[in-house]
Amino acid sequence: MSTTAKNILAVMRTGPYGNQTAKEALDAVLTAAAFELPLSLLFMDDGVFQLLPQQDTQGIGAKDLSATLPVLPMYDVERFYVEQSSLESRGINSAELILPVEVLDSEQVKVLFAESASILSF
Amino acid sequence: MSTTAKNILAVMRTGPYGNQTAKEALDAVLTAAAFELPLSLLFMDDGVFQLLPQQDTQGIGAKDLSATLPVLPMYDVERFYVEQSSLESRGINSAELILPVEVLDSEQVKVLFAESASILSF
Amino acid sequence: MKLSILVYGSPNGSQAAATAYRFTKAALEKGHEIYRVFFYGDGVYAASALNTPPQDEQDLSSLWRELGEQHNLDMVVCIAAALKRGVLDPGEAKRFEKSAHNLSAGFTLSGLGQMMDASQQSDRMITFGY
Amino acid sequence: MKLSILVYGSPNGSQAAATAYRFTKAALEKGHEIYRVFFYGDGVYAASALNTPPQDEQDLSSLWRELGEQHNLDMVVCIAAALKRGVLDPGEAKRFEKSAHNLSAGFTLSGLGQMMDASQQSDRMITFGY
Amino acid sequence: MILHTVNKSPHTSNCLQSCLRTLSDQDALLLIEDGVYAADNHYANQTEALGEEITLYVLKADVDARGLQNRLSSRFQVIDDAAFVDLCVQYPKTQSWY
Amino acid sequence: MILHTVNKSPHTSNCLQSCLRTLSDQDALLLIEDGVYAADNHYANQTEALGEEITLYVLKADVDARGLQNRLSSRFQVIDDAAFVDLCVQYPKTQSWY
Repeated sequence: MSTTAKNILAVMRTGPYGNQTAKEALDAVLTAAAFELPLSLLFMDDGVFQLLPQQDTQGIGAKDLSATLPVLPMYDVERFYVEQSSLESRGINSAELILPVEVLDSEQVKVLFAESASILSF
Repeated sequence: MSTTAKNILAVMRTGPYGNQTAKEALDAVLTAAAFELPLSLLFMDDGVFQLLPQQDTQGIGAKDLSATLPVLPMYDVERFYVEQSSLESRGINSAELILPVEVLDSEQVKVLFAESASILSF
Repeated sequence: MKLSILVYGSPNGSQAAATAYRFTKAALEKGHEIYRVFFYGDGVYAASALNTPPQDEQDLSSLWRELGEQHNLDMVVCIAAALKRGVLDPGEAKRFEKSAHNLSAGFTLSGLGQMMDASQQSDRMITFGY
Repeated sequence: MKLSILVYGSPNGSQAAATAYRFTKAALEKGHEIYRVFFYGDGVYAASALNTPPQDEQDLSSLWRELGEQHNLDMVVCIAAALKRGVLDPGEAKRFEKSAHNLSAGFTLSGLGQMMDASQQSDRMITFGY
Repeated sequence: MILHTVNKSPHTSNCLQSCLRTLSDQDALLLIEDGVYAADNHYANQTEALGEEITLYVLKADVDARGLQNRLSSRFQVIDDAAFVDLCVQYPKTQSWY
Repeated sequence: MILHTVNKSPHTSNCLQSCLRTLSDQDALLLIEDGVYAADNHYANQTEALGEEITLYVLKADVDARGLQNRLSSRFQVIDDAAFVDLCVQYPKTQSWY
């Protein structure tokens, strides 16, 4: 499916544990990776909280998403983008995140949306 | 149950149709009324939108909540409060609402909370 | 002290369903009496016996059922909320000529009067919204 | 044009489930082809055959089933999302030794690959979030 | 060219704010469900400040349900479900903010 | 005396704002679930401005899950589930903002 495949942008906007959205978005992303579809991930709004280190979910009885996210590069998913203003308003430094991300300003985010053939909105 | 009953404050914070919360909150309020429990309603945040006139729900296939709300006074529910800042930030005049409400400033809202024996949070 | 717990969140759509369970467990461990756990709104989905989470994920329905058995909890599911969401006991399944029933053991379908009764009879009532 | 619809909202927890239905119906009336309707997250609850709303409220499950029959729609429910939420077809009910199955006629359980396929094969894909 | 939909009230959610940060010229914005409260003329300062290249729509069924018929900013075009489908065809991609 | 709980992120929801408008002296505020993001020391200006009569708590399990252990404002006391129950007993009423 990958030779003439439409490139997909997955937009991750929710925190990791307030509901199952982040978890189910990641399941969808892993599926796209398994089908070898060209894929980019944009973390914005509370989605950037998915990338904080030191997550320890024992107390809430949920699976640790931050243990799964670093698996993505092994599936050849390598384009991780983070919206700058989402980081800034949350006081997060991109260097501390659990994935190697590229920080995009709002003009670059617009270009990213424009260049994607299909969008998965989470 | 009513003679020594705890008075209940029902806090209505959601718009009427984005989900079933407003509908199910109203069902709970009607039940409290049927049990003749002393009951006050506080509309705040998007809950004040429940009280706008001219609601016509045919197009969305939902029941018109604004047709049920005016029934409450017939069940002897008569204390309807609206938070002033919620009205102001939405540009709503209390005189246009479908129920006769008392507008409370934030100090009065605090007193209302303090004087209630039990709170139903919606 | 006599506590009642209101659960409005869907087990997957909101963390509130899991927090309500943890709170109830902690209250029991502290020796408090749980007067009632009342499931309303999408919270009623926790009472489906058909929920089949993967083995490495929390199974809230089973956890509630076990906690209920251990402590003889009164776990009431709002009947109106449950019917529209497809959580039926054998009686309602028969009445509406549905092909199956799925209310998990330990839960009871009943009316909103049980919520009002809890507000009157409990020393404390706490809501876990979605 | 070939359209696909993604539905994430619970039928009662979010108006999105109803909006998705209206959109699909309008698209069919305009003569478009619906390549697939894919139910994910709490959206899978629309596929329960046990949903029993009051007579004066919209019955989304029945509406989807009828629309599906009329237009031979491919209505796919994510199997992983459905299992954990207790929406089972006869095969899954048997496999997990559950007491009943409740997947409504017209819906099919399948994997997330069907979502990816829809993203590739459809001219347009639109998400109705919760 | 993207069709953006927003389905949450601007008073209770940040959806609209995030959408506005990413809107390009030639994009369109359609408010649906509780998103239509952002088209209320008592609130619409932000959307009214957008350039004219960005077309603004609001879904009729949701406006009517919420009693906003006479409260709408003139910057928004009121469209029915069929026109929603047309927009989805006209714009090659949609992004849903929820 | 009311125990207020907030379970939504202050970045995406107005829950905390509404709660703060109604907090009385002698009330307590407990952040749970996504509400704990409001105790992040990069964000907590508003809660830190509250009078000392209002006690601020944050639920440990949710702080740990989200990796906020070293990012918390010192104004907040971190409590476990058992202490959450104690608060519920100590305060005669709770109001849940969600």
